[in-house]
Amino acid sequence: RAGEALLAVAANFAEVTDILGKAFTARTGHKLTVTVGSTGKLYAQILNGAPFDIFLAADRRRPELLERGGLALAGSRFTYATGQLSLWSADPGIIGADGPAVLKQGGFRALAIANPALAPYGRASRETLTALKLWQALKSRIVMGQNAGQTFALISSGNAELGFIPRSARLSPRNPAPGSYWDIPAELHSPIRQDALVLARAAKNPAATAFMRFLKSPEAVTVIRQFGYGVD
Amino acid sequence: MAFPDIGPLWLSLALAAVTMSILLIVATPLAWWLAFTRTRAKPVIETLTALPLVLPPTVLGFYLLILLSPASPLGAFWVRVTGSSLTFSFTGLVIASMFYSLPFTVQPLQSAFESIGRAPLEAAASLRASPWDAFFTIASPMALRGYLTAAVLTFAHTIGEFGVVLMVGGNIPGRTRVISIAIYEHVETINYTDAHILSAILLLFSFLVLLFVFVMNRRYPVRIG
Amino acid sequence: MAFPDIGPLWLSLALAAVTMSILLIVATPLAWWLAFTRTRAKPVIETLTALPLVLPPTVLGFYLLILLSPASPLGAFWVRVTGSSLTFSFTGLVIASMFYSLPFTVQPLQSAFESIGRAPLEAAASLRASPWDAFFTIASPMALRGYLTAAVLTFAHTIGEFGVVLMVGGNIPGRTRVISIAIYEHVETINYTDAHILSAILLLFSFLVLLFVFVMNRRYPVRIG
Amino acid sequence: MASLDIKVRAGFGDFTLDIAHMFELQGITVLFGPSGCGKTTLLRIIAGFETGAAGEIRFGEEVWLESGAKKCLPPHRRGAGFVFQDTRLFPHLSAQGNLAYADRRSRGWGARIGFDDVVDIFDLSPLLDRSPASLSGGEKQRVAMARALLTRPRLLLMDEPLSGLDFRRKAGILPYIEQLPAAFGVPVIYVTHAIDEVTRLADRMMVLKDGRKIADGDITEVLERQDIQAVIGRFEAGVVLNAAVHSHDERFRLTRFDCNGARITMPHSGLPIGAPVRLRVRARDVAIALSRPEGTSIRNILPGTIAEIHEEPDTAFAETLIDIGGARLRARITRKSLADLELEVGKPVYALLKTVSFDRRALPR
Amino acid sequence: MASLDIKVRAGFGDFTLDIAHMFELQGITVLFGPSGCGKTTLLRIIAGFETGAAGEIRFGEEVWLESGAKKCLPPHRRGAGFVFQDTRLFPHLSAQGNLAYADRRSRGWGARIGFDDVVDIFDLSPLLDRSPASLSGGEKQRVAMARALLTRPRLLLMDEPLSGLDFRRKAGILPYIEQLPAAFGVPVIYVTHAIDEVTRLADRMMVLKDGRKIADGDITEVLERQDIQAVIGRFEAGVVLNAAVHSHDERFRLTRFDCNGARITMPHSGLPIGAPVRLRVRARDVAIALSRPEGTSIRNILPGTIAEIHEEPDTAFAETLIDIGGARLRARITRKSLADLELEVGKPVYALLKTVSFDRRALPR
Ligand SMILES: Nc1ncnc2c1ncn2[C@@H]1O[C@H](COP(=O)(O)OP(=O)(O)OP(=O)(O)O)[C@@H](O)[C@H]1O
Ligand SMILES: Nc1ncnc2c1ncn2[C@@H]1O[C@H](COP(=O)(O)OP(=O)(O)OP(=O)(O)O)[C@@H](O)[C@H]1O
Ligand SMILES: [Mg+2]
Ligand SMILES: [Mg+2]
Repeated sequence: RAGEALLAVAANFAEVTDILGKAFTARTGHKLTVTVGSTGKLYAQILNGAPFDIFLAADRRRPELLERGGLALAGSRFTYATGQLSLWSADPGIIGADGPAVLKQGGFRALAIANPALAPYGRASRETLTALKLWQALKSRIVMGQNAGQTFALISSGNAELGFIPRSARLSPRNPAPGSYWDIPAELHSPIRQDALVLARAAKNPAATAFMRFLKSPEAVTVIRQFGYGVD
Repeated sequence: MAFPDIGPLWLSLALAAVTMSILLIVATPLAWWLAFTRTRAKPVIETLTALPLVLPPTVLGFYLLILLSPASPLGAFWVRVTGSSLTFSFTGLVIASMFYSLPFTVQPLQSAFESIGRAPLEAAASLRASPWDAFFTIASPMALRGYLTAAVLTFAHTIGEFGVVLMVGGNIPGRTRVISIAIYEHVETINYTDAHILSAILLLFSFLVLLFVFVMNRRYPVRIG
Repeated sequence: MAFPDIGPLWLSLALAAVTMSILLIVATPLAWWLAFTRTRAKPVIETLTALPLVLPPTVLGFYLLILLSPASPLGAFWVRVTGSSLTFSFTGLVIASMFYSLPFTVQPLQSAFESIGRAPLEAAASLRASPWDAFFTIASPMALRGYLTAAVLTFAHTIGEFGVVLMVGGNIPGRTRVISIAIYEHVETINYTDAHILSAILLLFSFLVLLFVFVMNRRYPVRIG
Repeated sequence: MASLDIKVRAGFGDFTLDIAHMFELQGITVLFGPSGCGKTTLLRIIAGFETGAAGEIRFGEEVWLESGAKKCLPPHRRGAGFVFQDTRLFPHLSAQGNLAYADRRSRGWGARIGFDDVVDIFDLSPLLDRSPASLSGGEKQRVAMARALLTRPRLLLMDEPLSGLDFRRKAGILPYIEQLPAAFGVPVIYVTHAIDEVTRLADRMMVLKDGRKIADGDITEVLERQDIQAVIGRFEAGVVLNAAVHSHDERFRLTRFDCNGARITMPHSGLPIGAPVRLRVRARDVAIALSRPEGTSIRNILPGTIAEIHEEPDTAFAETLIDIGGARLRARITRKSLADLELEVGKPVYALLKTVSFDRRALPR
Repeated sequence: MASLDIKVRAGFGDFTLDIAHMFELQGITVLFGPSGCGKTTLLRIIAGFETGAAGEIRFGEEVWLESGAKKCLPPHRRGAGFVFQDTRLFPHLSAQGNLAYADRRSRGWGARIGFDDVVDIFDLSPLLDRSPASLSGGEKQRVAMARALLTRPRLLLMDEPLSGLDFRRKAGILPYIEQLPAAFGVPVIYVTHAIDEVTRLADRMMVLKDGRKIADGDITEVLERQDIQAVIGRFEAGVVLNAAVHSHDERFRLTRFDCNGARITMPHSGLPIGAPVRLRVRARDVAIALSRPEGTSIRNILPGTIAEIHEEPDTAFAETLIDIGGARLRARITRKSLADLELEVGKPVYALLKTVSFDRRALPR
């Protein structure tokens, strides 16, 4: 009686989803197919009839819009993770114990952030810089990736000496260079709440509801926390 | 680290092969008409065929998504006739890719037909060949170089393109997740090892396919002039 | 709702124009050589020129990012010579776009040169024209249709492409933020109205540019055969 | 007899072609005229390639063009073979491939013209595997002619097909072209600038100038017309005589013909006694004597009277017409001889013709 | 005198060209030979287009090719004009543009050939604005010739340039080609199949067969050679006589020439008294008489003796050579006449030549 669910996930959470999915299948026998995309694209696809059952977004806004538009299973929406931000450099010598100092000194050519217009991590990065009163000073040196992954690439390839990335990326086993970092205190930016929901078309899909339940389970929460996300 | 799944490679090759084949067939009459028509609207049509190119692929994909969605008249019609939706299906991918790669097929063919001109076709007609016959036996073999260019550009471009496909296809493993999307996704999710491996495989495969085509073209050339 | 910023449009047009111009110049000798060489390596070179196409743009951009980065020998050399970095600059965008659009320029030119053949060049030589002279006065005007195809495909493709450009350029407003990125952003942020407006402007502009090219081609055609 | 009736108009820029004509669908009609007079254009209109042409074309009962009624039979359905001035061999096919292309599409149209025969006539076997690009100018022309023949056409349009061929090739191919109408029933419309091809091949001739027909009719009549001489060239002007085979001299390989009672000797023709023939005599090959010369190698000495004299002022020459029992010979002599011999209309003379100066054309009339 | 020395080899497939020859850089040398014998190939080698050719080419002091030393002067630096068999006009330029293309690049090479003169000679003014695609076959050839001339070449290579032209056009253009060497100092190598062009133009002749030279030398000698007749064609065979202008008859527009003591009459030549000329007499235009005929229009009656007789078995014909005070005339007569007149070697006879049957070529020798 094993079911199947199609899960659409924002790119920053894909790696975690991978691990969670395997555990979920092992636990419940339900099969999970994962599709990765940017939140905006997935949203547009859902509006146009994409056959997704579950949506793990990178923000709250679009899940809210879906819910309001009646495309979500009522009451299924919840915040499955809260993103945290790190200032990171592939070079171990750049960011010292006093994290903000390197930003203030400005001894770099390029500071990478995710596009604030597109990515919640980008918006948080801008808020952080604003809070540090550095936004105006550094504005001209900022380069943008469209999302967390591209921002990471800008830094890890050495094109930008440092930049803001999700803490999950910094902690990822895939990150070959520990480098140097400063984990941004949560007070410097508004929380990056990532919401999940079950789509209306999956109302009768037991696999989907089972996964949502699994996502809230302590087992899942541990994994999510391991990757540097906060969970309420 | 496990070896990455190369299923998307086959899907890509299938998509590229199908798109290329259908496009070559569809674009031929259009290119032919453009090459020989005397209508004043010709430049307008030429422009229109090139226009899909200028939209960013994701954006074109977005508009195609709207156009092909079951909520649209076209998409609804398709659902009524076939029972399945155009978007998020292989068929949808093919249609989207065709749309986007059309100029790569039409332009080289048109310029090949133009450079052949009417003279060989008149000769064929004087040998009792009907226009169809002459097209298949004279014009198309003489335009082989144009077909080659069109095929290579279309094939390679379809393999590599992912913006449109991602939007219309939805990156569903086994159905619409082609290799370009897979690699893209690996890069986006910092999975560089898998990205390198898949890129290498893709490059190698494409290299072999294209090399085969070019060697054939050299070995069995169409001598003209 | 305020009218969207169309600054990126100019940047896109500049990028497309510069890329196209340089590519036409750079690709010409390559296409010429490919058209007339008798070397056995020809199919390999042909394949290599088409190969950048098969990589997804973002992935190609990713590799270019590594290749051009100040940490790489090439990028470091560039920084030493010019004092500025290749990535995140207009120059970097141009290089990346050229890389990606090379096949669209080389292939139509090569096939145009091939269909001209040696005969007119011999005639030119018998009229005391040096090979350079003959190239500029005979081969290139006779290959005009090929140049047209190459220019249109390259121009349109550069306008529309954003994966590579995004990666290498870093989306810096006023410097490397081209219109394709801007439209993409609007779509991603569900700002569909602006997306529609910018798309419409882009389409209209591109339509006019391409139409102008095609009308010119029709009005002052190169009559052959 | 079926005919090809045309009444067509076409124009490009300054040039207008405007021709009404009835081509007999029998034998060979030569289209003659200076370069640029519209010969190729006329052939193209007949074949159906000039889409801008207006007017009517009727091939026997068949309507090929009736621009008033917007009727136009497409070229491939007309069954008209075309030998193009620029050969137009298909570059992607070998010589053999070019021939087979025509052959395969015309199997149903009568087997009288066989593939191997055509290859033989044009001596193409050594060229069959070659690509057109590797053929010499003359070799291309031979393949093009063979290909057109293998279309088994109902009408063959030939545009200067022999211009690139040497004397021997021409001599080898001319007899076959000559026989096409009789042996295969294919009427031919033939464009040429070469008067030797005209006199050798033509049954009828049509002379064009600036897109208009300025003369047409039986080759005999056209060649005799004084006003056409300028187009044809003085050097080749002459007349054609109707004659019949009188007897053969096997030992010396000669044939004697009867022409209005006069005897004319020619190389052995192999024709049956009594067969009607036409003999061409060029004005420049005819000399005049006041008395019958004895002891010369000139075999044909025909008594007649001077019928007309045209002096050409400021040149050395005069043309005379000599009446030979009703037929007329044209003789081109010097004005000095005219004076010395005191020639005048009505004066009895002998026309001297060297045997070998004949062209020959034997056709059932 | 400077010369073009060649010693070259080239081959494609079955065909090999292997020729050593010294072309005198003066006057017109005709390349003659059956279709496919390698004429075009030889011209292309001289112009530098056949990259596969091995051997040596020296133009005066200049080395054009020395394949041993890997030297090869590129075509555009050789200054050799080329009239291609297939014209090769540039399709993207008008007729005028094609001419100007050559003109602009050769201004420094002597102004003796003027743009307007060339346009006049070839009567191109009505065609100047036209695109090559809209020209008739003959019109293209005229533009191609004019273009090659405007290159102001040091050597002009012409590949069947007149094959598509009618009698009158040919007659209009031949004198100019004829004068190129004398008037502009341009030596010409000329390929043709047409014997009338050969006799009209050639100073020297080189006969090719299957890629090899089978005869060469002064036109007089080559045309007299019995073994070459087969290539040239019997009908046109003949001899060339060296003669000098003797006197003029203004009233009848005649010129009398002295040929080894014998008098020959021709249409008025306009040449000064004493000028050396060469007169071509075709074997078929010569008749033989045993006694001097009186009262005929035949103006040239030359006494001589039979020098050689060649009967052609199974035909009507025999060829005789007649010795005219050292010069030799060839006469083609019937075997019947041979028997009737009891001709044999040593017998004194009169050779009869109709005035108009001359070709003429006057050149400073
Ligand atoms: N497209 C065109 N535009 C203008 N004039 C043209 C065009 N096509 C043909 N002509 C003119 O029409 C006339 C007839 O051309 P056509 O080719 O029929 O001549 P032709 O008698 O075959 O001459 P040739 O013997 O030289 O081949 C020529 O003067 C030619 O220049
Ligand atoms: N690429 C090639 N491959 C094979 N044979 C060739 C090639 N090019 C030329 N030939 C042969 O070489 C021979 C000489 O050709 P060429 O063109 O020189 O002849 P030509 O004397 O000019 O004849 P024509 O009078 O017919 O123009 C021909 O038999 C031709 O078939
Ligand atoms: Mg013509
Ligand atoms: Mg030749």
